[in-house]
Amino acid sequence: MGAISLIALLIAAIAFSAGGILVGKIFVKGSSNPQKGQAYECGIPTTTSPWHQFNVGYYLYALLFLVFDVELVFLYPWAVVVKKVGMIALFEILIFIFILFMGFLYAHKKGALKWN
Amino acid sequence: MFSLEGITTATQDWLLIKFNPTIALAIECVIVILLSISLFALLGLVLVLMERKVAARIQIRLGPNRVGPGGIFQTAADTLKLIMKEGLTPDTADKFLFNLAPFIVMMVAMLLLAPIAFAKNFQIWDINIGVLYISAISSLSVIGILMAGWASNNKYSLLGAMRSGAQIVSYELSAGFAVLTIVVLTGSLQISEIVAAQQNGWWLFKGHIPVIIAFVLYIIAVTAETNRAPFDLAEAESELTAGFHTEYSGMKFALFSLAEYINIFIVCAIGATLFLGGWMPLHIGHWEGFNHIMDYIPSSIWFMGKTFFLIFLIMWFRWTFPRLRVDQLLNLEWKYLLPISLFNLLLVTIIAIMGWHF
Amino acid sequence: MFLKDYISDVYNGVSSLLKGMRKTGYYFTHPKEIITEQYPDNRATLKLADRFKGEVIMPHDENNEHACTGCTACEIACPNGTIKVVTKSEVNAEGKKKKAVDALVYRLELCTMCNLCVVACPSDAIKMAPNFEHSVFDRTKLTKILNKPGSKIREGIE
Amino acid sequence: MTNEEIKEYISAHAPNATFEETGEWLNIIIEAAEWKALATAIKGNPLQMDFVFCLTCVDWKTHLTMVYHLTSTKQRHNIVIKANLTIDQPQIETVAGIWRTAEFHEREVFEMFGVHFSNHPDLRKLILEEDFKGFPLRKDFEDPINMIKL
Amino acid sequence: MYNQTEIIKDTTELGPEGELVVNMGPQHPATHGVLHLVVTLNGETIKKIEPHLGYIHRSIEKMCESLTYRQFIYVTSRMDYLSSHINNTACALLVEKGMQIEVPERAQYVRTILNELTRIASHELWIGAMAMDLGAFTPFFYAFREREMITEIMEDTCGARLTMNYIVPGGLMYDIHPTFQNKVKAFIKQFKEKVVEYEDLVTNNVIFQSRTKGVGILSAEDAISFGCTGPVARASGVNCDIRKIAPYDVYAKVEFDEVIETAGDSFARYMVRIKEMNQSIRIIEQLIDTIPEGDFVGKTKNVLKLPKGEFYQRVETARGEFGVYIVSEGGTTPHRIKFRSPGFSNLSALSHMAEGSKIGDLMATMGTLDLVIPDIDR
Repeated sequence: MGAISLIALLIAAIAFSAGGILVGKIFVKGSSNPQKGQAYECGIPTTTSPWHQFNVGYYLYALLFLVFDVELVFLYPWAVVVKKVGMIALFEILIFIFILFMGFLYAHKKGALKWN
Repeated sequence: MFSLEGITTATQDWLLIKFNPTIALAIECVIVILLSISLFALLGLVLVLMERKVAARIQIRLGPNRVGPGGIFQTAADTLKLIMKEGLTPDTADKFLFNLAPFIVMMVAMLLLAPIAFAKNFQIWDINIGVLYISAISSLSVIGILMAGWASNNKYSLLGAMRSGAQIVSYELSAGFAVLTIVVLTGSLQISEIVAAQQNGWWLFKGHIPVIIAFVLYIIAVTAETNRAPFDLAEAESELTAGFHTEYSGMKFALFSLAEYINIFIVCAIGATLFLGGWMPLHIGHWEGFNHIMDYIPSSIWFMGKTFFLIFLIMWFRWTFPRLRVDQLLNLEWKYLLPISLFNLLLVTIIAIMGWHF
Repeated sequence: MFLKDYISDVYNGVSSLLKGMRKTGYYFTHPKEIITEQYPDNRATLKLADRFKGEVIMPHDENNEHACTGCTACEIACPNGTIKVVTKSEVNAEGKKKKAVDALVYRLELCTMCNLCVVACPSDAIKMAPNFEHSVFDRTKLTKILNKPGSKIREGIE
Repeated sequence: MTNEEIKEYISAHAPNATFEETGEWLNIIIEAAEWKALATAIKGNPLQMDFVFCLTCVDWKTHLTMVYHLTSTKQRHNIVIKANLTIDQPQIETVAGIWRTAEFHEREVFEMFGVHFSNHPDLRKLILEEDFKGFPLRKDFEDPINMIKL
Repeated sequence: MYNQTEIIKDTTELGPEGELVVNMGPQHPATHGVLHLVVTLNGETIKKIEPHLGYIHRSIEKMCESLTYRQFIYVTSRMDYLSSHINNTACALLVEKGMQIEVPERAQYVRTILNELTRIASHELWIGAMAMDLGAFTPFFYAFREREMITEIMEDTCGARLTMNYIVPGGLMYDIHPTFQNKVKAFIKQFKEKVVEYEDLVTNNVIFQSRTKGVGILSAEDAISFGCTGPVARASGVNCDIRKIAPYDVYAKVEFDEVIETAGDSFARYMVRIKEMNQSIRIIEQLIDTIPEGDFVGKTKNVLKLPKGEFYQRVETARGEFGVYIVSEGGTTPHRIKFRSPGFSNLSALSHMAEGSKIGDLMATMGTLDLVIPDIDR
């Protein structure tokens, strides 16, 4: 089958999830209670909202990831042809990885990979 | 001999004779939908039971043994219970995103089924960029988790989602590099060609130590990508109660947990395909007799056997190791796995170019 | 030097993890080590320790006689008011009026199984029994009268 | 150090202190006002009383008594220091800055006996609810709802 | 209890920039009970921890003021339920000291053996629970297998598995079970075989070590200042074993080492407890074959009355120094009774230890403090 199978799979996913939730909705008579709508925080009413500015720690990794993920995307076509092209492809990618690795070492030296 | 290939071709031929191509395609789609839904349901039931049984055996206890013989209907009963539970949405949550998140996670899991070769010529879509497709789609699942964590308006969920975001994107790299080693050796992104390249032996045995290292890296990385212990920081229950799905209940929770198990199945299936030859029986070089005997075992059983072996391996990890801390987790990836996998990729490239592999 | 440390780090880490996996793998492959108690299934053969403190009982012999004199020593000894002794006056064979137990009320829901009442009893009328299946649907069932209806004190116990 | 030496040292720093040696350890009864200065003095050399292993209060109906059990982890001598407080306005200087364990113990005494520790860094209720009335461990405390009388 | 509109109003409020106030507990899988910590976070880093106690405060001290000296002993089992035997011993020792009751040697030997068994059982449970806090579920079951043998010994001899109530002023409630010695020996044999399993699964595990080494460091000065005792203080290098400082029962007669580590981190606290179990085994081995024959309880009056005065008794429980302070007016009940519980002081150091570390470290720190909430709340 071709790309149409993806649409079929999407329909399957939605049907599966929605079906399950709907069956629950139909058969279950819920009761209403103001406590039920409360966010769970170990049984204590929440004090501050979590929707505000957050520690930067995770974002540095996300940035680094972007760099390396782009590299990975470049490597895919290279990986397919490397056997046919031979040694020259290896040297080319060595240069490419070397430059990236220098960047990685720089980030490491700068402490981007250290928490806080 | 039982073969899924025969059934599919027979069905396809019959459909094409009976109906015009468009209707035949539509019917095929319906069959795919039904098959994938039942595969999901079945996998969910089997994997949860398997996890509980493996955990029980490792922890010197019996595990579920009340519902049905040996407890085999336990998960069915649990699912029924989860369906019958009231799905709560917190008043303060972003209701649209909150309800959308489980759908996204499920869709990603479902889409990943497309290029997997379950048996010889039994594949939904043999896309020529199969491996790339898998890494592209699988990186989408983090969106569902982030969405769930953010929309819940719960601090545990938010922390869990953030952790899982950082974790999944990081380990994506090592998984990608590990996959690339096989692409380098095979020279193709297509799943069927990768399997065919293992006609005379699996890559794990053909590719010397670098491929074994890649295999280990792959297993570690996908364990982290599927948020499994010892990398289950997104739902570390001793720290964040239940992490990103703290607020989910009933069927919505079931969908998250089902998606987790399906994802394990998929990454293990891909691992089995890339390193252990997929549905390819155990073939050793030129031992024709041995290879023929191996061929008598249906290819679907070979595939499932290898996949479930890898699943067992991942479950074994979970019930043995303590959980890492979030900064150690990222350290492990950026300071150990990533440099090693980069170096390993170069090694494999040299092997591939020089033709040193078997 | 750095590389050597790095490699030994990785090696030690991986080998320690493999050791752990060998241990759990051993138990996975040895179902004989399983220690699960088969509780409701082995009810018939379940043998509790003979000293197990499950509840207070008052043993009666075949003549429906017990050894309780109604002296209320157990009631005094009890730290949390579990036992209440209701006494009555009884005329004995010699025509003398004598205090005797009417009802020894025992409230299991208050009992902490501390055994102080058994130790305090001068005539060994009560003892601890190894019963532990106490769950009932009605809490009032936990208030028990230990002396059986129509029972009386055994001869010769003062 | 012997009890005599301890007595001598303490008399020098708290002139109004009286001693009692009937119990297991040396008891020293001091004025509440002298406490902070004495505490600083005995924490350092030569007594090195660096460990408060018990800090509590006793209600004598007419007055309250703060009881501090101290020991030295280096010289292993124990002393008990007592300070009488009035029942209407019990107040004593905190020693949370000298022995950090006192911070929690003083908070407990504060809510259970109503002793006010001046200059305590964080004198709030630790165990009871914020709006709880009364001091449960005092002898005159009556709780009509949760009776624990037998 | 809480008004809904109030809650919605509250959650819309924002905390200070970049700060997140999270309640951990009372309904949290890692707090082992109803401990409530208000944790202020900056990202994943802990800025402040504020314990809120009292969820199971039963005012045992007030209750004991109306109980006689025979009765109040059993209440102390409900404080630190994992070392209930040792708590009971402390109370009995205090009454014996106050009334000068002679305790027969046999009772002293049995008490000591049972105390050490209790200590092992408590540490076994702690290993399992702590490994679980760090995300390893399996050691819990292995630890409980050994602990089960101890509870069975307790069940045979004392008639209960957790709150034994076997100690009375003057000795023991009844004599030991005839199978006691053999069962203890069987336990020692199995324990020695199986305790090495923790090495593979926990001690040497690289993840466990990186989770605990250098985490939650408590210096010796701080440990003393915070009043920490037991394995927590000994891991920081403080000599504080009451069994050595002020020996009771037959501890003066047996040979054992006080386990001291100097690192003061979570791993040191872990190692102290592991080594302490081996020392406990050593003590039991010395005593089990030499239990003297004789009475198991000394002569006591029917009604116990402590003379007027003040009494204090310290013992070493699995968690640290447990003290009983009784002010007696000469009656049948104490005038004031104070229990100095080790957990309360150890908890007060938690905030100091965890500040600046990650949430994951908080679990390691809290796990190695070995908090038992009824012990803290009393």
